[in-house]
Amino acid sequence: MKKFLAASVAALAISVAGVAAADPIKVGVITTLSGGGAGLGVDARDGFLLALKNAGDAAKDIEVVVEDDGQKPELAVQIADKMIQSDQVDILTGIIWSNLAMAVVPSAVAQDKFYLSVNAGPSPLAGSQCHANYFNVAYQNDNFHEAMGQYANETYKKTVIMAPNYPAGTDSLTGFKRYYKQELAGEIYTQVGQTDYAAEIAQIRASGADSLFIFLPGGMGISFMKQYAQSGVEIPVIGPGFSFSQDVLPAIGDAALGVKNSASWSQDVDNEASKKFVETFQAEYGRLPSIYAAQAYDTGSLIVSAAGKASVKDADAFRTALKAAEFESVRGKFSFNTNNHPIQDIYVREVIKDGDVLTNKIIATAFTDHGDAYAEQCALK
Amino acid sequence: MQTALFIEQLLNGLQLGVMLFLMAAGLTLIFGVMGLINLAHGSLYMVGAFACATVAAYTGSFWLGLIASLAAAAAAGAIIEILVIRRLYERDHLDQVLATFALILVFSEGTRWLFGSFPLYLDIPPLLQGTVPLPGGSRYQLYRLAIIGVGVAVAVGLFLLITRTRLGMRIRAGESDREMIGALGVDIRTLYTIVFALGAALAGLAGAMVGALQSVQVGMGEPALILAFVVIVIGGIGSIRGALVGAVIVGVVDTMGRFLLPQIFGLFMNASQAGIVGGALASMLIYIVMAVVLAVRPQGLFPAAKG
Amino acid sequence: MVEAILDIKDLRKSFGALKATDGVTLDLRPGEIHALIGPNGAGKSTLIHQIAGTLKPDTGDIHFLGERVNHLGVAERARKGLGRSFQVSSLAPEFSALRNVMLAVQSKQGSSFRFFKPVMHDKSLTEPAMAALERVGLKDRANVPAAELSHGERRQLEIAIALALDSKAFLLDEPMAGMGPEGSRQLTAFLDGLRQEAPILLVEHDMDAVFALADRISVLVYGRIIASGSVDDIRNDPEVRRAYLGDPA
Amino acid sequence: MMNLSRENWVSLLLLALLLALPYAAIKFGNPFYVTLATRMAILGLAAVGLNIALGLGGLVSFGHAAFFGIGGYVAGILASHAMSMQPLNFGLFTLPGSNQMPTIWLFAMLVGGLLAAAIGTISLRTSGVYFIMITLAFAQMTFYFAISWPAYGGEDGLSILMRNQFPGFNTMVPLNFFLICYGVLVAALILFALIKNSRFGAALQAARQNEVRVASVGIAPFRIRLVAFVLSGMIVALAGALYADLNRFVSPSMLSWHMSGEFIVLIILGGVGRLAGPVAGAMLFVMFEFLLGGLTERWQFFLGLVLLGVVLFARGGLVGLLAGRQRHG
Repeated sequence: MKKFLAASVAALAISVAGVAAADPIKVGVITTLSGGGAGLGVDARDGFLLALKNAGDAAKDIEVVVEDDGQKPELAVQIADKMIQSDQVDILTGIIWSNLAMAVVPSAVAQDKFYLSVNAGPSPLAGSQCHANYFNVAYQNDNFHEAMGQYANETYKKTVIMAPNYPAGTDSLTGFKRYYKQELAGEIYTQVGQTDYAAEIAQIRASGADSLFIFLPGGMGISFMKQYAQSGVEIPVIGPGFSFSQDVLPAIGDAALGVKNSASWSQDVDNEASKKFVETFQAEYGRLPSIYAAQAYDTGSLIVSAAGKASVKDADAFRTALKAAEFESVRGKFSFNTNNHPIQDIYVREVIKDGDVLTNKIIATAFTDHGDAYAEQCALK
Repeated sequence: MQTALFIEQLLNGLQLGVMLFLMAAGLTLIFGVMGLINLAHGSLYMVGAFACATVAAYTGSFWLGLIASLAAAAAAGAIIEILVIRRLYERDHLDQVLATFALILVFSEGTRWLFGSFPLYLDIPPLLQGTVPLPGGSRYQLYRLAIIGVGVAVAVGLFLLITRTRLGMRIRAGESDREMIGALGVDIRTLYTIVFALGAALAGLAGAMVGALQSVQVGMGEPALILAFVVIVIGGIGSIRGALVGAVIVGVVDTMGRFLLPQIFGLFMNASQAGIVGGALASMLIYIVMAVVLAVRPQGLFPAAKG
Repeated sequence: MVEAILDIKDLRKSFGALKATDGVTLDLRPGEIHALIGPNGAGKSTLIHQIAGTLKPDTGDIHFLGERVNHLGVAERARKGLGRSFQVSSLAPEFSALRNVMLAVQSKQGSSFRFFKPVMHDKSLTEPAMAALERVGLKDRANVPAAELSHGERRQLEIAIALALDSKAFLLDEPMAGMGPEGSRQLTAFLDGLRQEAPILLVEHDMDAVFALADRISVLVYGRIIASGSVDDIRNDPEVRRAYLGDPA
Repeated sequence: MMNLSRENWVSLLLLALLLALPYAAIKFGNPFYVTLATRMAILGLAAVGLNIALGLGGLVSFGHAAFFGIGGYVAGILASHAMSMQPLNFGLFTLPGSNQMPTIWLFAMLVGGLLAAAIGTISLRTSGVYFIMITLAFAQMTFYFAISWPAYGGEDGLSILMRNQFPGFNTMVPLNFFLICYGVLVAALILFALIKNSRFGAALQAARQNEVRVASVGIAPFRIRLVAFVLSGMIVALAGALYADLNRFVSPSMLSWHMSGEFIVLIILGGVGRLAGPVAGAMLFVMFEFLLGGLTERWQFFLGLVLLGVVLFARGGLVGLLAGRQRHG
C-alpha cells in the first residue's frame, strides 16, 4: 500500500543549460519518486532529463522543476497548484498513474497550461474530456491490452483473463476483449494490492484455458508471476508490457522467461534515436531504460522540437508545433490522432535472458499505426 | 474437478490462515503479557523478508536467509523494545498507537533508504519447489504445504512453550498478574524483552516465508498487519488459541469468498459484472464476518481470561 | 408490615463450580440501616454487584420500590434511586469535587443531551451540588480535583454524589475503609441521620460502626445468609460467633 | 466578557496566525501559501471533529478516515450529478445533484453521521484495544469498497471539474475558499468549546475518566459515546467535503488508514483534548511536511522520530508547551 503522506516538494530545480535568452519555457515534472511505485517515476524523470541533455543547445531555454507526488492524488494536485501559482510553469508533465492524472490534468488545462502525459492515458481524457492543451505522448490506456487481444486472437483459442478490480483493470479487460474474439475461459477480478494469488491460480488451473492474459502492475505482477511459476501450471502467460518492464524483471527473476507482452517500444527497436537513447541512458544512469523512460524521453524531445518552432507564450502556435510531432521518436513512427493521442505501432515482445540480464525482445508487430477507440468521442478535430 | 478445486482452495485458505497466525500470535502474545498494542508489528514482518532476501542473495541459500530473518527480526524487536516500547507499557493505548505508528514511518523510510525503492528478489529453495498430487487429480504447490507445516509446528511449539516451560509459566503469570510476577523475583524487564523479541521473530519468519511467494518491498507489512488485527479481534485479544482459530477463519473465509462469490453472482448476472460485484463484496467479507462476530461476542470468540 | 424498599429473593450466582451467591434473601425497609457482614470471600461484593446491576444473577429476583429490576442496567437502576458508593472509591479523577457531584445532579434532572449551556454557569446544577458537598463537609474542597482529595475525602465525596441523586436507598460498600478514627466517628454520626432520608444497605468491616449503626444485621458466609436479626441477636448467635467472629465456642 | 485564560489566548493567537498567513502570502507574492493555509484549516477542522471523540470521550478511533472519505465522496458524487444533470437514483426516490456547498455540507454530515452511527453502534460495544482495531477495520472496509465499486471511479477517484459554489463568493479565488474553510473551522471550534463545557460534555468527559461512576449516577455511557462519535463523524465528513473541493478531486486514498493515523497525529502534535490543539497540530504538520519535505525525500523518517519524541517526552503537544498544563474546572 501507499505510504504515509508521501514526500512532497523534493524540489530538484534543475536548470538544464544556463539562463534563458528569449522566451524561456518552464516545465513542471510531477512524478512518483517515493513509495511503492517510485521505480517508474525515477525512470520517467531520468528519461525526460536525458532528452533535454541530449538535445544540447536546443534545450538551453528550458527550465525544469521536479517534485515527488508520492503516488498520492491530493499531493499531486497540491504540487500542480504550487507549480502553476508559484513557479508559474508553462507545461506540466511526468505523472505516471491514471488516478493522479485524472486529478491534475482537467484543472491544469482549464488554467491554460499545457499537459504532456509520459505514461497515463485514462479513457475520459481521450474521449469526452479531451482537451486541446492535453497531449498524450505515451498511449491510450487500452492500447497495449488491445494489442495483446489482437495477438491472442491469432494465436490462441481459449484465454482466461485477469486484472485487479479497479478502473484500469476493467479497462484493460475491455480493451483486450475489443480485439479478442475467441472463447473466454474465464474472467477473474483480483483485489487491488493483493499479494497472494493461490485462489486465482487454482481457478486458472481448473479453467482448461490454453493461455492466460494478466494485467497486474507493480508488486502485484511480481507476486503473481513468482507464485504462478511455482504452481506447476503450464498455461502460457501474456500481458501488457507494464508487468514485464525493465524495472520489475529482476524482482520476478526467471519466472518471467518466455512471457509475451505488448509495448510500443523495446530496447531492441531498430532505429537511430532509440539506439542513442539506450546508449546514453546506460552511460548516464548505469542501468537499462524501461518503457517509462522511453516515453518520457520522447516527451522531452517533443517539447524541444516545439520550442524550436514557436514561443510557448503564443499558445496557438505552440499547440500547432506540438501537434506536428516533428521529433525523432525512439519508437520510430509517431504522430498524433485528432484527440492528441498517439498513432503508433505496437509490438509483441518476449522476455529473454541476455547473458545474466533479463530483458525483452521484439517477436512480432500486433498493430501498425494504431490509434484508440475513444477518438471519435472527442470534440477536437 | 470441482471437488478437487474446492480442496485446493481450502488448502489455500488454510495456508493464508497459517501465515496470519504467525503474525497474530506475536501481536496477541505481546498484548496479553504487556498490554501493548503494536502497530509496528508489520514492520518486523518486512524486516524478516528483507533480511532473508538479502542474505539469500549474498549466500545463495534460502535457509541461511531464513535464519537471518529470525535473527534480524528478533534483534530489531529487542532493540525497539529497549529503546522505545519499554517506555509505553504504563501509557494509555493512544500513546502506544502513536509511538508505534511513528515506528512504522521510521522503519519504512529507513528500509527504503538502505535498500532503495525497487522490490528485492527472493525465490523458493530448490528443495521445496514443485508440486504434489492432490486427491481428485489436481496438484498442490509443495512450498505452500511446507508453510502449513511450519505454521502447525509453530502453533504446537508455542503451546508447549507456554504450558510446559519455565518461560511459559512466567508468561502466563505475567498475563494474569503483572505485579505478582515482579514479586516472584522474575526479572520482568528481561521477560518483556524476550516476549517481544519472540513475537518479532514469528513476524519475521512469516515475512521471510511469504517473501519467497510475493514481492519483497517496503510497505509489504501493512496489509498483513491489518489482517492480523482482524484475526485477533475475532479470536479474542490476548488468546493464542483465539489467534489460531481466528487466523484459520479469516484465511478460509477470505479465500473462499474470492473464489465462490463471483460464481454465486454469476448465477444471475453476466460474468464480467459478477466478477466485479463479487470481487467487491469478497474484499469486504472478512470485515463483515468480524462485525458479526463482535455483534454477538464483543470480546471475540475466546476472551482472554483476564479480570 | 411495612413494604420493603429493596427486596431480594433467593438470589443465586455461580462462577463455574463456585457458588458465589447461594440463595440469598434479604430486604431493606424504610428508615433502617441494614448491615451486611461476613468474612473476606463471603461473596459480599458479588452480591452488591448484582444489586447494583453490574452482574446478572443466574436466578432469583431483585425488586426495588416494588418493581422487578433484574433486567435493568446500572444506569437505569441508579436513575430509579439506587445510590451507591464503592469499596475502592470510584470518581472522575480529573473533575473537581463539585463537578463530580454536578454529574449526579445533572442525571437526576434528566437529559444529559444538552450541548450548549455551560454547566459552570448553571445554578440549577451548581447549587444542589454545593448543598450536597456541604452536608458531607466538603464545601471548602469543592474546587479540588478528585484525584487530589485525601482518601477520606473521596469517601465523603462518594456519599455526596449518592445524596445528590436523591436516592431512595443507599448501597454503601465499606464507606469507613481506610478512614482514621476521627473520620469514622464523623461518618458514623452522619449515616445515623441519613437513614431517615433513605434506608442504607451497609457493607462494613468496622464492627464498632456496624454495632453502633445497624438496625438489623445479616451475616453472609460462603454465599449464604447464615443469620439475620438485631444487633443483640447476632452478637449472641453461636453460629455467627463460630463462623465469623472466630469464637472457639 | 470574562477574563481570557492563557489557553484561550493561545487559541486566539493561533487562529489569528492562520488567518494572517494567506494575506501575507499574497502580499509577498507567493500565492501558493494560500493553498497551504486552506489545507491547514481543513485538516484542523477534521482534527477538531476527531477531538470530540478522542479528546473529550477518550475514544481512540483509528478509523475516522472513513468519515473523511465519505464526506469527500458525497461532495464529488453530488457535484458530478449536478454537472451531468442526472439525478441520483435510489430506486424508491431520486435526488438531484448539487454544486452548492451548503447543500453538499448538509448531505456530507448526514451521510457521515449515519455511517458513524452504524460503525459506532458495533464498535462502542467494545473498548480499549478492541475499539482501536475495530474502527480501523471498518475504515478498511469502506476503503476496499470505494476501490472496487466502479460507479464513481473506483481507485481512479472522481474529479470535481469546477469547485462547488457558495452563495456570495467566487470559490475559485483561493482566498475566498480559504475564508469559507476558515469560517467553518471557527464555527466548529466554538461548537467544540460549547460542548466541552455543557452537560453532554461533562458526561462524555466523565465517561472517559470513569465509566462505572457515570453509569452509577444513572447516565448510560454507551449512548453518550455514540452521540459523541456521530457528532465527531459528522464534522470530519464536513472536513472531507471541503478537502474534496480544495483538491477538486476525491479518491479512496482519503479513506486509507494512513489518513486516520494522520488525524491522530495532528491532535497529539497540538495537544489532546485542548481547544486549539487540532489547529496547532494541523499548522505544525503542514509546515513540517512542506519545509522538511523541501529539504529531503526522507522526511517521513524524521517525522517519525519527531513524533516519537513528542509521544515519549512532550505529551502536552504544542498547546501544552504554550499554555501550560490543562486546568479542569
